[in-house]
Amino acid sequence: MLLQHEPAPETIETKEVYKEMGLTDDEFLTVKEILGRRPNYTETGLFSVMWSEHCSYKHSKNVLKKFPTQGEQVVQGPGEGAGAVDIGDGQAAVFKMESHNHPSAVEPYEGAATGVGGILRDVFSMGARPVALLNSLRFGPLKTARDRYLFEEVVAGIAGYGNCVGVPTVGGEIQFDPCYEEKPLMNAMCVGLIDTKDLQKGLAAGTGNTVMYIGAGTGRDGIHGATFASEELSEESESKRPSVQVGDPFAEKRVLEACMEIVQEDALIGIQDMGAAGLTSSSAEMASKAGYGIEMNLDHVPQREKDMTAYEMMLSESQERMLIVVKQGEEKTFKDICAYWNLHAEIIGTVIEEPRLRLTHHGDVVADVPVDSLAEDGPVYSPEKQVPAYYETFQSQPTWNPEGEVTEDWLTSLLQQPTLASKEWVYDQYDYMVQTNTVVAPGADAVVLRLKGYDKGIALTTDGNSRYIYMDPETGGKIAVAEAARNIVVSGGVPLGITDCLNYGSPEKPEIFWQLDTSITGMSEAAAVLNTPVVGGNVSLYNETAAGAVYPTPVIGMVGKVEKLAHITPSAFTAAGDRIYVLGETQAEFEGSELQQMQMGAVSGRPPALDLEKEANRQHQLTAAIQAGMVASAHDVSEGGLAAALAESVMTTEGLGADVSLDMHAELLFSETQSRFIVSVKAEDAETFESIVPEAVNAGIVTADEQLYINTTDKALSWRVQQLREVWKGAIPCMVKSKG
Amino acid sequence: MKTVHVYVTLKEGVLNPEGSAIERSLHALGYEEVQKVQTGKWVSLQVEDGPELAQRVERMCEQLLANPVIEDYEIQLSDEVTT
Amino acid sequence: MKTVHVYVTLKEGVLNPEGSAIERSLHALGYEEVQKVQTGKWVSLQVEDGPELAQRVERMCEQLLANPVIEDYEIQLSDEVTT
Amino acid sequence: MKAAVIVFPGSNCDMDMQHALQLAGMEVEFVRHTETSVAGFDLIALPGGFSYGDYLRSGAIARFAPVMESVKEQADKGTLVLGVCNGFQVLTEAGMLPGALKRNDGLKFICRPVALTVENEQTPFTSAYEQGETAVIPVAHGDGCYFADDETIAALKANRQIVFTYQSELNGSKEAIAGITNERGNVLGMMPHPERAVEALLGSSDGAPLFDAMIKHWREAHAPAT
Ligand SMILES: Nc1ncnc2c1ncn2[C@@H]1O[C@H](COP(=O)(O)OP(=O)(O)O)[C@@H](O)[C@H]1O
Ligand SMILES: [Mg+2]
Repeated sequence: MLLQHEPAPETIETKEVYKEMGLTDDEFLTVKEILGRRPNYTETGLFSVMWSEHCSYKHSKNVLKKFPTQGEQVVQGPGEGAGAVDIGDGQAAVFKMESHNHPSAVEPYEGAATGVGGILRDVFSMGARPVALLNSLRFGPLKTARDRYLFEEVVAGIAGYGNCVGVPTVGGEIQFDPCYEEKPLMNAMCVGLIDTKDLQKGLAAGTGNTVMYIGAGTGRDGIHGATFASEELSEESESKRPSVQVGDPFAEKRVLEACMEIVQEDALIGIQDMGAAGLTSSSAEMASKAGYGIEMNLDHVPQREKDMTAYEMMLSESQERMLIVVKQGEEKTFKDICAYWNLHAEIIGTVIEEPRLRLTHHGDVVADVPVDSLAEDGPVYSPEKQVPAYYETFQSQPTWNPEGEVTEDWLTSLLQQPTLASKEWVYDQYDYMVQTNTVVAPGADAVVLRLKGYDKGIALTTDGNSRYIYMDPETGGKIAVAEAARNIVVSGGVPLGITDCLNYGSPEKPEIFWQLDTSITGMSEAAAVLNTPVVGGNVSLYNETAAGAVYPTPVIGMVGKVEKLAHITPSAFTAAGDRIYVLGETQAEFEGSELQQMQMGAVSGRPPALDLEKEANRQHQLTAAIQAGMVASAHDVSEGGLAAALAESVMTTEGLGADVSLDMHAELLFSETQSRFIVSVKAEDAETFESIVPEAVNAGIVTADEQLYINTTDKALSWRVQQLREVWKGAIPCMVKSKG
Repeated sequence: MKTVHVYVTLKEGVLNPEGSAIERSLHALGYEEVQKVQTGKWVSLQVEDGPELAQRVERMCEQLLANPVIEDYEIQLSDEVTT
Repeated sequence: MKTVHVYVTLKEGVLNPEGSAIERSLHALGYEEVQKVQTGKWVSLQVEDGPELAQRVERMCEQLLANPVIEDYEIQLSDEVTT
Repeated sequence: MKAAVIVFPGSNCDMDMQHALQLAGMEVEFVRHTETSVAGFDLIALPGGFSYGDYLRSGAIARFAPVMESVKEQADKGTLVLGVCNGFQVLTEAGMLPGALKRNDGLKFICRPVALTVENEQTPFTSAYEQGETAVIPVAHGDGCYFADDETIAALKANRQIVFTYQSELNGSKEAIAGITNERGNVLGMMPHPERAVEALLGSSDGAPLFDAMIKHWREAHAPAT
């Protein structure tokens, strides 16, 4: 019964069983060297998951070093479950983003749901109470039944899990592009709040202290999920289907509440969630970080299924589980808390002096390996990089300009492109109000939450335009960070820090590694200039199928502080008679734009340029104007250019319109030049506003007639706001319904 | 006309928190002897009989009625037709 | 030991939007001949056999497994027992 | 005025309810589902959430929680009971309110502010509204489609037990019912979340009169005899 059919150490080597488990020949040799013998099956499993891309970052570790991670606001940088930034009054915002792309491609509902579950645990295992969830999603353009299925189910999975746990899903972003067909991206972000002094760490310290397992039982689900996440999607992943995990948000809610009580106990030494590579990574990382070892008796692991082997228990990715280390003799306190919440709480091991992970099962030692070798000494690769041919072509080809005469239809058609269309169909399914802190709901540039009992709030956003990054990773990377910061700024916040999620194809392809490396350079530069250090993140590689890789898709999750609730600024116009200003000049930059995608069915050329100094300056000026109370509304100009931004400013409010005159050719309305804003200002504040933001150009007035008029040097364009709103709101529901 | 009944259950080994929740509350209600509670869906439909009925229904299950990644299904055909 | 299967459906006259949604999607997938799609839940459990088994299971249904305001249920007992 | 907020495993609007009750000026205590007595309170609130994961049916398992016996006893004695969202579902499952809450007819979860009509302002929960007044209060539910047979609906109407209705089609509820009371009028169940609409900062304070009305009711009951 024991070790049923497990290959012997010799067979593992001679039959190269380790390869199926994801280790390369060289990696296997290194393991042998470390152990001074052949690893057995369980040990091979431990190394294969811990040295998988997902857990070891073997292909990205070196390039991640470029990110700026310091700043006076940083409370916790990369290295723990989540990062944290200071938000004043001794409090910190704890946040992290993580991908669940591969599981969502295979089983979209459960894949997305467990993605939410995992990121929640990353945050509450730090002791912070989760206050917000966001997500960043990418799908094919909803033209096929499969795309629509993936889209509907991913959204339902996010809603199903988050709504049940009672953490509001307050925002995110969704983009659609043919490159995501069959390989959707699902990135989830969680933000929690904590009194900084209560911040917990995942440490297994103090010889003789007790290792306890908390939460739901362990089953065979998700075995090898971590290596699965590090391989390309292929026919073969179909046969790995049962390895998808299934979530139980009700268990998560109980684990969350139990943890909120547990972290208040002085006898708690360390706590970590069992995420990717479950029991293996949590135990090895906690011990390695603390400089100790752990001995575990797997007989005591709560098991949901019969006859589980050591290998299966160590590699299972069953959800809703945590590992804690507590002072010897104080176990009962924790058992009692878990008993109330109807959760397992079992003593499964002890902290030992020797820095080894030693496992016993049915009385036998089934694994005995140095913890650091698992957690720290994984291989690190510096893959080759090569500038892709498409990039060379893009850089040298003639400039693309829009085709045909500008008409009103250009805007109405753009507003129906799924990437620009209203996402109400999506967030209507998310409980974005639970916890009663959501001041600015989804639909604006950034979401804003108030903190009960304080005159302050936090602003949150996720951003990343992968078209720009594909066309020019360095510029695109800068834009991703700048756009996130812009969204925080226009909402009335001051950007504080970043968590990122880096979604790319296979790093073993030199062109893709170049995309990864170059885009990180761009993001790092922007993060440094805008003073938004990267305090955490996640890497998801191998997002490709036989049809090719996804666009390089780093996503920026940003947290900002809203210093006074009075600073909260809506993105839509607020009152007729207010003056409309445009901040930032417009160039003819149409490549990579939504318009180019719509007209050509693809993007090519050079994305809009970005001057970081100019960007920072404008953001600072705008913040100063907002904090002085001189701004009625502010919105950044992004996909779809000024035309789309103006439409959004009137569609998302009731009963208003705008009359705008711009000193430019009509087609420039669709240019996606960076670092631009639309601001509305009360007439009596105009003079002060202009003195704070001298660059701003008065372009028109907010009206009460529900019409949008835009006059350019060659065209007088007008739309009924109600009609714009209808096509914009109707687009996604219509695409989801269309079958066939 | 045939009536088709499709019974959909979670695959073995897939977590079924609903089953466990029901089991616990049955115990709490005093039915302590109840074990192995499982839950699933069923779908019934009426289709015209024809040579490839069984295969057609199987395809419906694969495509829509069940989620083959985590669910198993069983098909029963019967002649009784409700109106 | 007996295995009990309980089939729960919405009462007649209580709208079943899920059934209609499945019917529409089946039609859209090209199974135009499908009619009268109904859906329901089933719960299976194992109980020790005994004199009042049927009544006991009926009580479980009334108390917990079905909501008599909107749902009907049907009980099937069988001897096969899975382990 | 002292209020109890019942906490079931899976309740997730318990703290929101506490916050709203406190803002209205009540003293609030959480009472866990394992308690056997909820005596001595002037209001018992059953908050929203997903008690027991909403497994089987929303509210189906929660109604057997130990504390529910006492909730029923207190309701029978006339104590105010307010069930919001999942709390409403628990009250119907427990038979303390007629009817049942089914899956929304669109089969999707719906979260948005909706306009309600106050259909009966003569209850301890609504006396601070005007008859026919519009109140914008958010909903957030997947199983909010109210169903009762025709006879029950007729009785609800006859007794003026329908307290709130949706102004436009939302989830397939019969008669657009958003909230009802029991016959005696001291138990209110509603799908919309008044506790999410007590501060203008969050978009609406149209839920506040509901809390004010309960306090008014309590004051009147406890007014020194003159
Ligand atoms: N792209 C990144 N940028 C910055 N930090 C990163 C990035 N990817 C991972 N990290 C950091 O590395 C650590 C390990 O990440 P990860 O393995 O995803 O965490 P977990 O074990 O919770 O899944 C975390 O502290 C994370 O914030
Ligand atoms: Mg994690």
